[in-house]
Amino acid sequence: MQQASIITDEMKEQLGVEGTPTILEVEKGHIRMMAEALDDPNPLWQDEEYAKKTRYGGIVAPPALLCNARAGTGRGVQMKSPFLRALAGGDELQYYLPVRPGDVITSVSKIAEYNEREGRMGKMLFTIIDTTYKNQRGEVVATSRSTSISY
Amino acid sequence: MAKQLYYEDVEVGIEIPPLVKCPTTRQLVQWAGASGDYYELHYDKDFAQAQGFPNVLVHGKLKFGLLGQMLTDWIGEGGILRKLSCSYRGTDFPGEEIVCKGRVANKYVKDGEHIVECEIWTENPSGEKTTPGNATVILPSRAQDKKEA
Amino acid sequence: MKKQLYYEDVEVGSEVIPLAKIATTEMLVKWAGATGDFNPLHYEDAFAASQGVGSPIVHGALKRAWLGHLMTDWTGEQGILKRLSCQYRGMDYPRKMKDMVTPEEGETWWCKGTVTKKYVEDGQHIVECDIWVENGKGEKTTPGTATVILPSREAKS
Amino acid sequence: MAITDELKALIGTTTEPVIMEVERGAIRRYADAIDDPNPLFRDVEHAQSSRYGEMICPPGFFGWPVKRGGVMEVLASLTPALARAGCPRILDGGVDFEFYLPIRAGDILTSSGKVADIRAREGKTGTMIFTTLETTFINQNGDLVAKSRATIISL
Repeated sequence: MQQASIITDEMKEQLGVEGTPTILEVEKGHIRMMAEALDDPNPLWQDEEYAKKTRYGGIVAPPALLCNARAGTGRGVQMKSPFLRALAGGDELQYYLPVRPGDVITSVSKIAEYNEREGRMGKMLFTIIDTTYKNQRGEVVATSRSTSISY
Repeated sequence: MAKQLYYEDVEVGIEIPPLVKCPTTRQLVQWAGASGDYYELHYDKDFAQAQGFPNVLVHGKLKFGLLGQMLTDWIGEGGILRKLSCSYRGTDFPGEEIVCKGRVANKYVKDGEHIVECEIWTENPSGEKTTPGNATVILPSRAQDKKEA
Repeated sequence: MKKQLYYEDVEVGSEVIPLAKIATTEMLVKWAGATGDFNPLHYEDAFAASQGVGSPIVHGALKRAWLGHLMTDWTGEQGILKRLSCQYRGMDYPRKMKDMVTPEEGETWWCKGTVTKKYVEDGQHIVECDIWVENGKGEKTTPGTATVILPSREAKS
Repeated sequence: MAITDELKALIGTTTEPVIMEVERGAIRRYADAIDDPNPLFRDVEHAQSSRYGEMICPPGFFGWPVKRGGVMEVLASLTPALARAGCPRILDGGVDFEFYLPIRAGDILTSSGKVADIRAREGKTGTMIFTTLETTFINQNGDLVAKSRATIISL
């Protein structure tokens, strides 16, 4: 007998719908927290004097900053799943412009795809989320594709 | 800062200098604060055990960040990270070593950009690739530098 | 915003409007991130056990911050908190999380206070309070005092 | 009983000033952590239309997270001296804040710490040593915005 799909019509209706934009004001303190959490001593993330002399002309954010629960990747979209447990499946970030303190990054996510699979622990739902990150000048600084697995 | 890496310095097959990390529970709590990801799986042992894991897990995105560090260290300030992608295939636990590694898979010039594509991954103490992925970086070229000078 | 509290609204013995708080393991991790206090006593089971407190305990400073919340909510935007003081007398243990949003059943803490003194000095309408954090058993684990300046209806008219 | 000469010598020790930039995101993270929905601590528009003109810090928040230094630095020299005086366990006894001016997002605070006092007292369980650390916070205009006195109990 064919088992019913866990992807409901309601979930299908969400596909491609842009979620509520989330706004991240990029601040030096937050960049520092991120660098400390990574234990990444690169002076480009923290040392203004040093960073001024580089081609960036000042502190920039490490790549991980946008890969962040506060900056998008699924914020503002209604993720529906019949399961309670969730894990991150993967992330893909494309970077176009540096992100600097003082930037105001607006990110908009949408659910691009739902896939269901049979795993070791039973049925699993893969949700693919696409996000676009723009700065205060409307320039796209990055895009991302993230996979969330619920089971 | 390390000396600048140039397009001419890399060949297909060469290895990216590995980055060795050993996240502690403290680091996971720091990451939760920095990333805003407060999922209990990463700091509440009872919660993690109820989900069938022996201990709290290292955040996938923290491993993404560590791979990012390996790359930004390697390409230096003159390099640009264009793409970073990875899948969270295996679990890693605090107190265990995570080695970030990578290898050049392809290099080419396109639209005047000197592009290098890499395979990247994290390895656990058993040598399993828990976070395989790939990255694209743009490196400065010695030839271009000379022309501009 | 809540309505403004005035000097004339309070008497010695008046209650500060109580504020309920639920400490969870999640809240402790957020606090660590927000303050940069990463002492493992507040999130690492084995470390807390080795320090003789059994399991991770609520940060004293987090309870102090709750008392700050108690006072700023009560005095409203026109009130000014001049002094906040508290002592960490008893340990509190956070509730575990049942799932990603719901804490397990258990203790709720109450931040409370009473007015002990009111007077006018140098044209300022000053109110002093005893304040405390009370655990589920009604024990005051974090007693303290606060001094606020409130707007006055008379001064306004 | 009296405190040891080593401890007595530490009274008056000051710390290197620590600079703290107060950022909106840090205020929001703090307000989130204590679960305080007050819009003065979260909502720029609301705060700008209030009498403060900008987001302000909840009481006791001074632009954390700070880098190490300040009180941590004092503790590093105090802890071994307290242990040698026979009181190796350190407890946070409480704090007393005085607030003089509102602290707004964008402020740059300089904090300086000092060991104000060290006293010994006989308790039920033996000698307890009370150390008072005083910290002042001065903003970019040179105004004293707050003062804290923290008590550390060692036994």
